[in-house]
Amino acid sequence: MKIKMKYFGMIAESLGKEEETLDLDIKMVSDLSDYFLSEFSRLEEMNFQISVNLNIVPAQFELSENDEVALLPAFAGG
Amino acid sequence: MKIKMKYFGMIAESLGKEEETLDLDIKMVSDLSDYFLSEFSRLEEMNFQISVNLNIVPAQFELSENDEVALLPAFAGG
Amino acid sequence: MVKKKKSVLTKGAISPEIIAQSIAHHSVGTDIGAHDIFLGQVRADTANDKTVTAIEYTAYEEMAEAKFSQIRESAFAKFDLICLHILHSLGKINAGEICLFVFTSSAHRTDAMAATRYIVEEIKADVPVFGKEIFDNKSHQWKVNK
Amino acid sequence: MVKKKKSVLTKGAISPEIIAQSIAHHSVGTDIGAHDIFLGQVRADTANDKTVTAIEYTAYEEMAEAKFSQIRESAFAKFDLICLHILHSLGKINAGEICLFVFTSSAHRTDAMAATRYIVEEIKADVPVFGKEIFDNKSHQWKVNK
Repeated sequence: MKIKMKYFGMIAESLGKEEETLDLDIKMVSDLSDYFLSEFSRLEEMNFQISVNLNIVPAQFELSENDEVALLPAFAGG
Repeated sequence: MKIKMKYFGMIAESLGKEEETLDLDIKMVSDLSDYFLSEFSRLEEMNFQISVNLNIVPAQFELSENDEVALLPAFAGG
Repeated sequence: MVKKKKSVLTKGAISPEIIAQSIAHHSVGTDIGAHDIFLGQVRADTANDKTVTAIEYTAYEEMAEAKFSQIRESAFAKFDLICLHILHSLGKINAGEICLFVFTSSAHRTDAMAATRYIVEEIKADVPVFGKEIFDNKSHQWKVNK
Repeated sequence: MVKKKKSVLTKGAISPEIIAQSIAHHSVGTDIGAHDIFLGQVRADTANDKTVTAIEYTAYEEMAEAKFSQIRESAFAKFDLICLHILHSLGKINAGEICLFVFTSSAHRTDAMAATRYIVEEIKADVPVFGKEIFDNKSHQWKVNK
């Protein structure tokens, strides 16, 4: 399924990109986490949350075609 | 004993003066309260505190010659 | 050591420009991470068909300044503050104008925020400032802090 | 009903003049008795002989604005507020400059003060803003809220 990925902060810096469209054979947010952790091992050292269509979601969240998914490192606003 | 009196806010307004020097045969702050309550009955309706030389004092406080004593109505700062 | 004498009581309303200048002066304080500002503004309260148009503030000035100094010292003792400024108006302050300015600065947010709150409560409770609420029909009543 | 779209994220530092203007605009709000303002300022923190000269802020802008809207609605639901304004900087903000402006107004002091505190904590915890601390030797590290 096609997913629009967005990367921010230290994750964007580490991956060397801010967005891309991925086509992955996955179902849950946990599958996506596993994919990234295996592809980009440096992610393991970073605390990150995942948002789907602007909301933080748990690992059990089910993804849909064309979801906008972001990998969000620690917040630093304020 | 001579006491420098100061009056503020609604008390000054009610007494029609802001300061005066009194010469009274008294010893304690409670004596001074009694004097004012008998002389100016309207004071009874007003909550007031008494300060001696810039500090709020209890009724048992002993007065000294030339003390600066103020009758302070409710505060309204801020 | 000469201690700089700061006067808190100030004649007339506190202007937004004074507040802006005060904030701007702190840009050199690069150990500051947080400012917290409380502003008291005169409300046009209505009671019995009369509306407050202004409050005329008076104070037992010498005692008030002494109390402000005590509050200041106690705030520095209780909270990890870098800067603290307080201004309180005297005289006639119109509805919509600002009569109290409390400005705290600290490295981290919790100190400034807790200090401002503490200082405002202390001022309301302990400082001999008196307020005459002036109504639109020229009558008045004396304000009492709650 | 058309809901006015307010943008919280703003390019560059927040100037004392903007803050003064914002305060001045509220003098017409004669039901307001209290304003509380929190300002976040970039600190020149030192770590390992390096000093922060600026923080470069980025955000997941669409999500951040949505979160700011939620915080805003929740603050109005929780506290008796008359006005609420929030600005957060994006881009490079130098040490000593202001990057966050939270401005609450209410009839009585406790609402404005409690609301500001609530809003600041919510922003720190929930809004996807990222900060790159830039050191005087041109190196950098990513800031993490505590």
